[in-house]
This record gives sequence, structure tokens and C-alpha cells, in this order.
Amino acid sequence: MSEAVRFCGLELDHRVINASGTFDAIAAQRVFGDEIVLRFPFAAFVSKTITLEPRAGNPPPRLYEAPAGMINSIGLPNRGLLGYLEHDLPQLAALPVPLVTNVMGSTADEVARLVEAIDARAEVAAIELNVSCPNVETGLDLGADPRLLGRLVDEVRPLTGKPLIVKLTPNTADVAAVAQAAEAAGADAVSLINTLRAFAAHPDGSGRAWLGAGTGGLSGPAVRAVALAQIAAVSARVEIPVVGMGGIASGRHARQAIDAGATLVAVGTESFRDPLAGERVRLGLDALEHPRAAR
Amino acid sequence: MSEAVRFCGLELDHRVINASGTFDAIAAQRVFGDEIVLRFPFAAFVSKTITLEPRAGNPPPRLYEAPAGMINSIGLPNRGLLGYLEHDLPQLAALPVPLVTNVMGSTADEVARLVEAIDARAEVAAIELNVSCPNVETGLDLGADPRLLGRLVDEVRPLTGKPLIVKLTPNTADVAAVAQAAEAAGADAVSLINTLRAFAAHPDGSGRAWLGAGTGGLSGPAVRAVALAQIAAVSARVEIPVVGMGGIASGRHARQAIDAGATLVAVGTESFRDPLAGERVRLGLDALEHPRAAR
Amino acid sequence: MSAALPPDGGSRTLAPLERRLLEVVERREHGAYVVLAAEDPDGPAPQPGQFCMVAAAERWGAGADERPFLPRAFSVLRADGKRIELLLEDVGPGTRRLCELRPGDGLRLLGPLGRGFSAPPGDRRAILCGGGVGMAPLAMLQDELLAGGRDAVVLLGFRDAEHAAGAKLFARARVATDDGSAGRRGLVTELLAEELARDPVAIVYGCGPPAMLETVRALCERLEIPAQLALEAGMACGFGACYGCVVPLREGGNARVCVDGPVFDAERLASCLAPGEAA
Amino acid sequence: MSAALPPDGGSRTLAPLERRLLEVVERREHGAYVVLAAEDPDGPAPQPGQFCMVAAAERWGAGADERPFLPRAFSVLRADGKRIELLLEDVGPGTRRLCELRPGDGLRLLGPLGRGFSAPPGDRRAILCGGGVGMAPLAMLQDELLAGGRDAVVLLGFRDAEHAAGAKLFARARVATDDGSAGRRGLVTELLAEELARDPVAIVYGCGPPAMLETVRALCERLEIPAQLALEAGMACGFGACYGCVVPLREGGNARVCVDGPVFDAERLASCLAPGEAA
Ligand SMILES: Cc1cc2nc3c(=O)[nH]c(=O)nc-3n(C[C@H](O)[C@H](O)[C@H](O)COP(=O)(O)OP(=O)(O)OC[C@H]3O[C@@H](n4cnc5c(N)ncnc54)[C@H](O)[C@@H]3O)c2cc1C
Ligand SMILES: Cc1cc2nc3c(=O)[nH]c(=O)nc-3n(C[C@H](O)[C@H](O)[C@H](O)COP(=O)(O)OP(=O)(O)OC[C@H]3O[C@@H](n4cnc5c(N)ncnc54)[C@H](O)[C@@H]3O)c2cc1C
Ligand SMILES: Cc1cc2nc3c(=O)[nH]c(=O)nc-3n(C[C@H](O)[C@H](O)[C@H](O)COP(=O)(O)O)c2cc1C
Ligand SMILES: Cc1cc2nc3c(=O)[nH]c(=O)nc-3n(C[C@H](O)[C@H](O)[C@H](O)COP(=O)(O)O)c2cc1C
Ligand code: FES
Ligand code: FES
Repeated sequence: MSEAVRFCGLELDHRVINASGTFDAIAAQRVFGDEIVLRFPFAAFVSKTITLEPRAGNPPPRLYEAPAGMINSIGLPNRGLLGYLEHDLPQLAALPVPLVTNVMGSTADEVARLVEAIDARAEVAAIELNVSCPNVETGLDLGADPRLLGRLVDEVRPLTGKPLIVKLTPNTADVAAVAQAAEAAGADAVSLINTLRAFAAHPDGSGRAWLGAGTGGLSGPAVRAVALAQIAAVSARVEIPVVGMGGIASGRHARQAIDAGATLVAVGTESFRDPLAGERVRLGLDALEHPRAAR
Repeated sequence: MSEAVRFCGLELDHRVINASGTFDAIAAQRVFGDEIVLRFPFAAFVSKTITLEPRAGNPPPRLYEAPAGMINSIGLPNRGLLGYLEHDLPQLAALPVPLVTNVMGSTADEVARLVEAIDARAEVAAIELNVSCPNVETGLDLGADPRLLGRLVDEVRPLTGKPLIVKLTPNTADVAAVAQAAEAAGADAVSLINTLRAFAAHPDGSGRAWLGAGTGGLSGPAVRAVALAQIAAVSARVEIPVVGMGGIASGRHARQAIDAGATLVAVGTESFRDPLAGERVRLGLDALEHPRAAR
Repeated sequence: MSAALPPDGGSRTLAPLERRLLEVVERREHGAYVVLAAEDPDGPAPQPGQFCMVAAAERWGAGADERPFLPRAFSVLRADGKRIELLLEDVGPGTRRLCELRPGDGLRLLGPLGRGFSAPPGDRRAILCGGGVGMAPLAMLQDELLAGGRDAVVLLGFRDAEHAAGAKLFARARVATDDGSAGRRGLVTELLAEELARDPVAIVYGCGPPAMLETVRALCERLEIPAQLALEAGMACGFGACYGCVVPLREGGNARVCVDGPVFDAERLASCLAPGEAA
Repeated sequence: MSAALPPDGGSRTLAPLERRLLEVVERREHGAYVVLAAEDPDGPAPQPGQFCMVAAAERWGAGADERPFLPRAFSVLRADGKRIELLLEDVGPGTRRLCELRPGDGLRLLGPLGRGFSAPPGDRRAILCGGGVGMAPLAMLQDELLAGGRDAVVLLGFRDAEHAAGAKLFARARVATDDGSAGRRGLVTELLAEELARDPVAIVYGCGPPAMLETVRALCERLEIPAQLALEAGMACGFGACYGCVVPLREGGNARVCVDGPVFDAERLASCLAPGEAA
């Protein structure tokens, strides 16, 4: 009943995809068996962030429960580019939906090498560029400054013919300006929001940080209103499609993101509460779009 | 039992004050009578934001309930400088605690006139400068850019001998850089966080904005972890005292803000749920600091 | 016993500064409505038209979209110095949670708040006109008027018979329903127009949905009959702290419904409709 | 009936993809613990050591600090294909809310999840060693071993007699308490050391607080006795999606407790303590 949608030249069955790093299709197969493939909740699968070198991620604890949300300091653990290409990609390519590979580098050169390598793989339908990596000099997110981000996208854009989605950081003064810079440099789409920088105080009251990494990122319903504001601000200023996310937990929330200007919506934290959240969001969205048919 | 604390030369009975715009001491007297004066919940009273000219504020609806928080688009209604000086100030001066007057202007000249006029009034113990006003040219908050803010504080600093607190905007990439700029320009303290820019979707599902003003600001427990991260980031980079706020609803939360580096904490949204929230936070904080005495 | 009706809105019963933790002692259903009664030994006697900010003591929140978060405003239905009664209609997460409460459960209550109704001027006949759950503040007003030896005509409008069951909360009342399933078929404002035509030396006390109040307001304005209207508005605090509950005044500027109202002299209001809302 | 113990951890009972909405049918207290039983007609038979992610169907949230938000992990205490039992200790907002549930209330459950215990290799004697609520996954393991005609010594450690009441959940068990108010005064790991000294041809199945597990791990390592340890970790999802629940491995890198565990061969673990935590 959902309608197919075109997104950056890809034909997707519906508008609901997963947020990077919040669904592991390979692990899900170990847990749920083939059922998860037969009833895949998303119209495309976005990988977690891949870096050039393998990363162990941050020391535990990595999770903190916040009011109407959670804070994570996972730290982007991944097998690195080679491990991804050899180990993960063949399994992800077998999923019944297009594959988006999310990559991050801390320098333009690193990003370029990632993009080139992923570009060479036909199994990958699109590339998402995570620019929430802290800039080594300023400590700010790489994607916080429109000029720096524009330059980065400029450099890597020519390296791939695949759709290039820039995943913006919300920790910035003017997310729409950053989105415009990405668009001007040739991005095919932008996605937002990533997590809000947040601190989790140790429950023992000692004032120490709870998370192994010190700080983390806030996600879930608590950030939804911030996400909608940023999605609306960006959509008003760019022509390229927007992937909206941040606290989406129902069809109604998805509808709100679409009304704010998003073409696709991504479900993140809500999948932790319910592995079929993506399907639930899609069905809810369908019911809102075709209220009669849903009865 | 609470210990007195020095803050910018002021002697305060304890560490808990109100967040600007979230407590109206004059209205509270109409509702609760003298009881609110006899049992004033805060160690200092911060006025709502005063502007040069009277403002009616935004059209209703002005409130939206969000997960673990709320979004407001009150729009800083106030009688304007003259109305404040004539009507509000005499009543606020009768409160049993020092008075902080919060002011905002959209140009340096406006701010200067406000600061000069308030400086002339002995009843006012300190001035808080709200820099979350949108810059007319960029649409960004006036306080989002360290250079612009530094220049503003530079201009108005000489105009008053009273403590000058700069209330930072959280809608920026690098709040610590902005705080440093305020400090370098002579601010005596900084306060944070103000509300996060947020969108409230109409509950009727039409995609329209619910709030009369279109967008609003998110406050309450939902923003607490973001506030703690910003308080910690700022405290690590400035020497001047920090007033921490954002979702503080208990003594434990106040303790977390103080551990993150705050000297004072301010209670905002929680006062809406409980007019004595300030007292409750102070007693909770006392109990954490003197666990034995509290038994 | 409620506090006597003041001659004008200048005086009000003050609220204790503390949110009181009350115990629910009774829960009754009246058709579509729920009446919750709680023991309130320390509550001062409210004036008719005053309201309270209320939350469940336990598990306030965690409904759809993780709401409710803020307390909710409810008129005092009745209060006698020992117990307080509220009338609830389940319209969302907050009222749903409150409707779930059972005897023994706790309630957090701040109030009485706001400015209530004031006494009828001279010998004008009081006509109380309520729509739906808007009847709540009129019950105590009728009690008070009758106790003071004055007449008090009550006209109530409801969607249907299930809702009209709420009229039993009044000593006596005439009812209209949209579908005619109880009382007269039609709008309560039609009853009001007839009543005023019969005897215009009256004062109207109104509470109900915006469109109904606006009809009452316009009618009274045209007939030059005084009216006191109890408004609703989304509220965060209920005691003047947030400036969220404003209504525009005819004289210019806004008033806060929670401290300047909820009861307003109709002549001060430009319209009872929200901006952009159609009657 | 639980699923038979697999020869090694390679196989596991798969979880239905859907969170099941179950009805609580029984709630019992065993001293400091609560056992919740729910009807689970569509639940596959879990292996001993598997767990579920659980939330109350109504009002999950709105506790202190507006928590719980995420579901919580609980070992399957027992399951027979028609009903599932969980053992709860109230330690925070999530367990408190679940302990409030009464027959008729709803439960959302995803599972069985994770990799459970595997059968004792050869003819090694199974010694089940649990600390506090960590006894939960051992109950079904004992049942299964006894049903398979094997011995299963159960050693349990508790704070005091109130907690030791939980030992009644086992066919038979020896108990130690910190304060000596029930069973032997001392640590369960002392009972274990004696047991292993008596007959080292054994395999140890352990679950409990980190310090206890670490003692078990170190003891078994020293004595070169195999052990399978069921770990806990803060979890958001329980099915490998969030990477939040990791534990460092001796071989380097991290494992996810929810999909690679919760049961690990002790020799794969560097330490059962959280980084920086003292024994
Ligand atoms: C002075 C006064 C007296 C009142 N007396 C009574 C009374 O005696 N009995 C009674 O039953 N009711 C009374 N009300 C109304 C009552 O306060 C509301 O029905 C109640 O607040 C609804 O809360 P809810 O959570 O159930 O519904 P909500 O979900 O809050 O929905 C109620 C309305 O709020 C709006 N809304 C929806 N979502 C949001 C959101 N996220 N944020 C903000 N607004 C939203 C919509 O307009 C919706 O129709 C009174 C109100 C006032 C101001
Ligand atoms: C595989 C597995 C099986 C389990 N089996 C059982 C069982 O059978 N029975 C049982 O009773 N328990 C079991 N547990 C433990 C159970 O999951 C926890 O006790 C439960 O999650 C606690 O939730 P809570 O909300 O009650 O307490 P929480 O408040 O979540 O506190 C529990 C611990 O979490 C940490 N914590 C505190 N605040 C936060 C926060 N804001 N964010 C993140 N962490 C925080 C602290 O370390 C605290 O001690 C199991 C756990 C796992 C992983
Ligand atoms: C546990 C966790 C891990 C995440 N990992 C990644 C990641 O690897 N790459 C990335 O771009 N975003 C990552 N994110 C951010 C999400 O993709 C998403 O932008 C954010 O969580 C907001 O959406 P939500 O509120 O629906 O979760 C992660 C978020 C969470 C909660
Ligand atoms: C209804 C409302 C009105 C506010 N008005 C002002 C204001 O006039 N001036 C100002 O500087 N901040 C204002 N704020 C921001 C608060 O002072 C505070 O910075 C913010 O709400 C975060 O704290 P909290 O989460 O405790 O509410 C307002 C906040 C709310 C919710
Ligand atoms: S409800 Fe807050 S000012 Fe009226
Ligand atoms: S709990 Fe999410 S990966 Fe283990």
C-alpha cells in the first residue's frame, strides 16, 4: 500500500529507512533468523559509520538513559574499510533493499579514500558522509562550519558517481547554511539530525561522567522538536532532498518530518525499543496518507 | 542550613535562583499572597527579559508540551524599559533577595541604552544580557558568533559598574568560544542554557505549526543533558562564574550542574510544575552536601 | 462551602503556595464525564470559577508521545473545605491519566487559582450557560446563588444524551443536545437567546467551547446584557509565571487567563475565538 | 519445557521478530524478589541462559527523571512453551515499574535473545553458582540438567535471609549469606572453592554481580576448570543493534553481551569487572 518513492535516482519501496548505527542487519539475522530479511523494516539499509582503519569504539559504559531519550558514546566501532568490504558488504548486499554505506574520516584525504573505495563497489547504492567527526584543530564537528564542509564535499564529490548524502551535524549555529554549502558543492541529499552533544552524569552522584568516553550524543523523542526545526530550516533553503530523523517513533512523527520538508525519514533510537519500529512507522504513515484504505 | 555564596561580589543565601522568564514574582503575590515573599524560593530574582520598547509578545498558542519538556514561543512580552522602571521595579525591589534585571536589544545601541538606564537604578544588583535575540541580517542568534558577541559586550561593558552576566545561546557550534569572547570583553559571569530552537507540529496532523510564532524554544528535562555538556564545556574554558540551567528539577540535577562547573543554578520550567521547585531544589542540594545533617 | 461571591473580581481566594498531595476518595461516572473527589482538609474555600492545576501523584507522563508533562487546569466543581471535586472529560493524555485514578490514589493540586465569578449586579437574574465540560465552574456558582437566596437559571448544551448525563450535577438545569437525544435539539445559545428575550434584566455567566462563548459574547453585546465568561487556554503554570495562556483584550494588549481570568467581563474581550479560528 | 541444552553455544533459539504483548497471570514474592509469570503461547522454548527485553505495556516511563525509556533485560527464569517466568529485583525505575504489575496487566517482551549455556562437556559435574538475582538463569539450567539425568549442584550467595528466600526457586541449593542470617555465613565463592577442591572434574556455570563473577573466573582459571559465565551489561536493544553492551575480550576487541553472550566461556574474558572497577 505504501507508495514507491524516488530518492537521488534510487527507487525505494517507501519513505522509511534506518538511521546509521541504529540497526545491525547482520546481528539481527543471528537473532531473528531469516524473518528479518523476509520482513525487512526499511526501504533502504544504511550501514553504521565505516572509517578507514578499524576502531574498537569507546570504553563502556556506552549507554545512558535520559528523559525521553538516551545518550550514547558508542564511538563508531567498525572493522575499518577493508574489513567492511570483505566481511560486511557481501552480507549486506544480500538484503532485499538498496544499501547506503555511511563513511567518516577526520581529514579530506581519509574521506576521499573511503569514497573512492566504496564507489568501486556495485553493491552500494549510495554513500552517506558523516561529518560529525570532531575537527582535530578546533574540536568542533567537521560539519559545523559551512566553508570547511563545502571544501570537503568539493574534494570528494568528483570521486563518485553514486548519490552522495551529507549527514549534517546539529551542533552548529546555522544548519541551513551548512546544508547550502553541501548542496553548492554537489551533495545529492542531506540527512539530519545526528545526536546532540550531551553529558551523562554518573548516577552515583559523584559528578563524574557516566559514559566511558566522557560525553555522548542525545537521541530519541527528547530531540524530536529540535530535529523538526532543523529539518524545516534546511528544507527551506536547499533544493536537494532531505532525509529527516531524530526521535521519530510513529507514523505521525514521520508525517511531521515530511511536512517539514523531508523526502525520506529515518528511524533510529525507536528501533532499540522495537525491532519492527520501521515497519510500524511506515504503516502509520500509510494510514495517515490513505486514511480510508487503512480502515 | 544552606551556605551563603559569593557571586560577582553579591552575597547570596544559597545557590539556587530562577531562570529569566519563568517566574513572575508580582503575579505570584496576587496568587499566593505574602507567603511567596516570606518563603521566597530563590536566592536572587531574575526578571524576565526587558526590551527598550514595550512588546506584546507572540500570538497564542504559545505553549506546546513535548516529551519530558515544553516548547514556548512567548516572545518576550514586557512593558518596555520605561514601564519596567516605573511599574515593575518598585515591586521587585521589595523582594527579600537581590534583583537581576535581564535585558535584550537587537542592536548594540539598544543594548547600551538599556544597560545605562538599568545601571542608574540602585535597586538592581546585576544585569543579565540575553543574547538569544535573532540578528536582523543573519537570522542567527546575536550570541551565536564569538566575534559579534565580543564586540557587543565590549561596547556595553563600560556603561555599568554592576555585575554583567551574559546569557549565552545554546544554538551555536562552540558555546565555549562564545563564553570566552564574553569573558575577554569583560563579562563578570555567563549563564546557560537558553532554550533550544524547536518546532511544534500541530496536533491535528496538518503539518502546520502549532505555535503562533511558528517556532519556539525547548526547555525542561529533555534538554538537561545538553545543558550539562554546555555548562561543562564553558566552565572548562572560562574563569568567570557560570550560572547553570536547563532542565534542573531536583537537588541532584543542581548538584550535577555544579559538578559540571556552575557556581549558581537556575530553575526554569520546573517552577511551572511546582511554584516551590526552587526551594525543593535548594533543600535537595543541601541534603546532598550535608547528608548527615539532612537526616 | 465555597467562599461567598465577591461583589467584583478584585478579591480572590489565595492559593496556598504548596502543591497539596491529596488522596482521591471517590470516583463517579456521569455519562461521558468523571467526577473525582479528593480529601482537601487544608484547602481554602474557593470562589466559583476558580481553578486548580492538577497532576497525578504517580506516573504523570509516559502516555502517547511521553506526555503529560505539565499539570492540567481544572475548574473547581465543588469544594466544601474538607473535600474538593473535579469534573473531567477524557480528551488527551492528561485527562486520561486522571480519569484512571481510583480511591486511594494521590493527586497533586495547586490552587485555588485565578479570578472567579462575581455577584450579579443589582437585581439582575443570573443565567448560567454552559457547554459540555464547561459546565464545571457553574455548579458551585449555582449552589452559591441559590444559597444566597437568588435565582439561578442553568442552561446546558451537550453533544448527546451520554454527555447530557452531566446535567445531573446541577440542582436544576435545562438541556439542549446537538442530536436531540436529550432535552431540546439545538444549541444552548438558542435557549439563552429565548431566556434573554423573555427577561433581559439578567446577567449571563458562561463557560464552554470557544465557538459557544463567542456566540454568548456577541449576543450579550448586541442586547447590552452584562456577561462573565470563563475562558480556557493552554497553561503551563496557572499562576502567572509563564505568560503562555494569553488572550487578547479589546482594550489592546493581552491578559493572562490564569491570573487575570479565567473569568472575564465579556466587554473586555474582543473575541472568544483563537486567532484564525472560525465560529 | 525449555529447549535442550546445545552441545556448544553455536545454536540458539531464535526470537520472533515481534515484541509480544503478554498478559501477566501471576505475581509471587520470594523474600526480596518478585516472580512475574505471563502467558506466552507464541514464545518458542528458550535455552537456559537466554534473556528477554521487557517493558510494561502501559506507563513505561514517568518515574524519577522520567525514566524508564528503554526496555530492560531479564533472564528467562523458566518457560514451558505456554508461560514464561521472570525473576525481578527492584533496583531502579524499570524494575520498580515491572514489580508493580499485577495479573491482567500487559507486558511487552522480545525474545528469547542471546546465547545461552551449553551442555557440560564429557562427564564433568555441573556446578551452578549464582549471586543474588543472578540466580535467575540457573533455575532453568538446573531443571534441564536434572531432566537430562545429570547432577547439578547449585550454590547461591545472598546478602541476607530475605534475599535467600529466592533459593526456594531451585530444586535444591546450598546457600551462603553475607550476614549469616541464612545458610553459611560468607561468600558463595567460598562454597564453590570447597566444592571444586572436593572434585575438580567439574564445569562451573556462573551468574551474579561482577565482583563475584570475577572471583569465579579467576578461581576457575587457576584450577583450569572450564566455566560459562552469564554477564550483565547496560543494554538499549538486546539484539545487536546499538553496540552499547560491550565487554572486552582477552583475545582483543569487544564482544556484544546481547548477541555474543550473555553466556561466555570464561577463558574468553579478560576480567568480569567493569573498567576501573575494584573487586
Ligand atoms: C481554567 C481552565 C479550567 C478548565 N476546567 C476544566 C474542567 O473542569 N474539566 C475538564 O475536563 N477540563 C477543563 N479544562 C480543560 C483541561 O485543562 C484540558 O482538557 C486538559 O488540559 C487536556 O489535557 P490532556 O492531556 O488530556 O489533552 P491534550 O493532549 O493536552 O489536548 C487538549 C488540547 O490541547 C492541545 N494540544 C494537543 N497537543 C498539545 C501539545 N503537545 N501541547 C500543547 N497543547 C496541545 C489541543 O488543542 C488539544 O485539543 C480547563 C482548562 C482551563 C484553562
Ligand atoms: C542479560 C541480562 C539478564 C538480566 N537478568 C536479570 C534478571 O533475571 N532479573 C533481574 O532482576 N535483573 C536482571 N538483569 C538486570 C536488569 O536488566 C537491571 O536490573 C535493570 O535493567 C535495571 O533497570 P532499572 O530501571 O530498574 O534500574 P536502573 O536505574 O537502570 O539501574 C540499574 C543500573 O543501571 C545503571 N544506571 C543508573 N542510571 C542509569 C542511566 N540513567 N542510564 C544508564 N544506566 C544507568 C546503574 O549502574 C544502576 O545500578 C539482567 C541484565 C542483563 C543484561
Ligand atoms: C547508539 C547509536 C549509534 C549511532 N551510530 C551512528 C553512526 O554510526 N553513524 C551516524 O552517522 N550516526 C549514528 N547515530 C545517529 C543516528 O543515526 C541518528 O542520527 C540519531 O540517533 C537521531 O535519530 P533518533 O533520535 O531516531 O535516534 C547513532 C545513534 C545512536 C543512538
Ligand atoms: C516560558 C519561558 C519563558 C522564558 N523567557 C525567557 C526570557 O524572558 N528571557 C530569557 O533570557 N530566557 C527565557 N527563558 C529561558 C529560561 O530562562 C531558561 O534559560 C530555559 O528555559 C532553560 O531552563 P529550564 O529547562 O530549567 O526551563 C524562558 C523559558 C521559558 C520556558
Ligand atoms: S499559565 Fe502560565 S502565565 Fe498563565
Ligand atoms: S544491547 Fe544493543 S547491541 Fe547489545
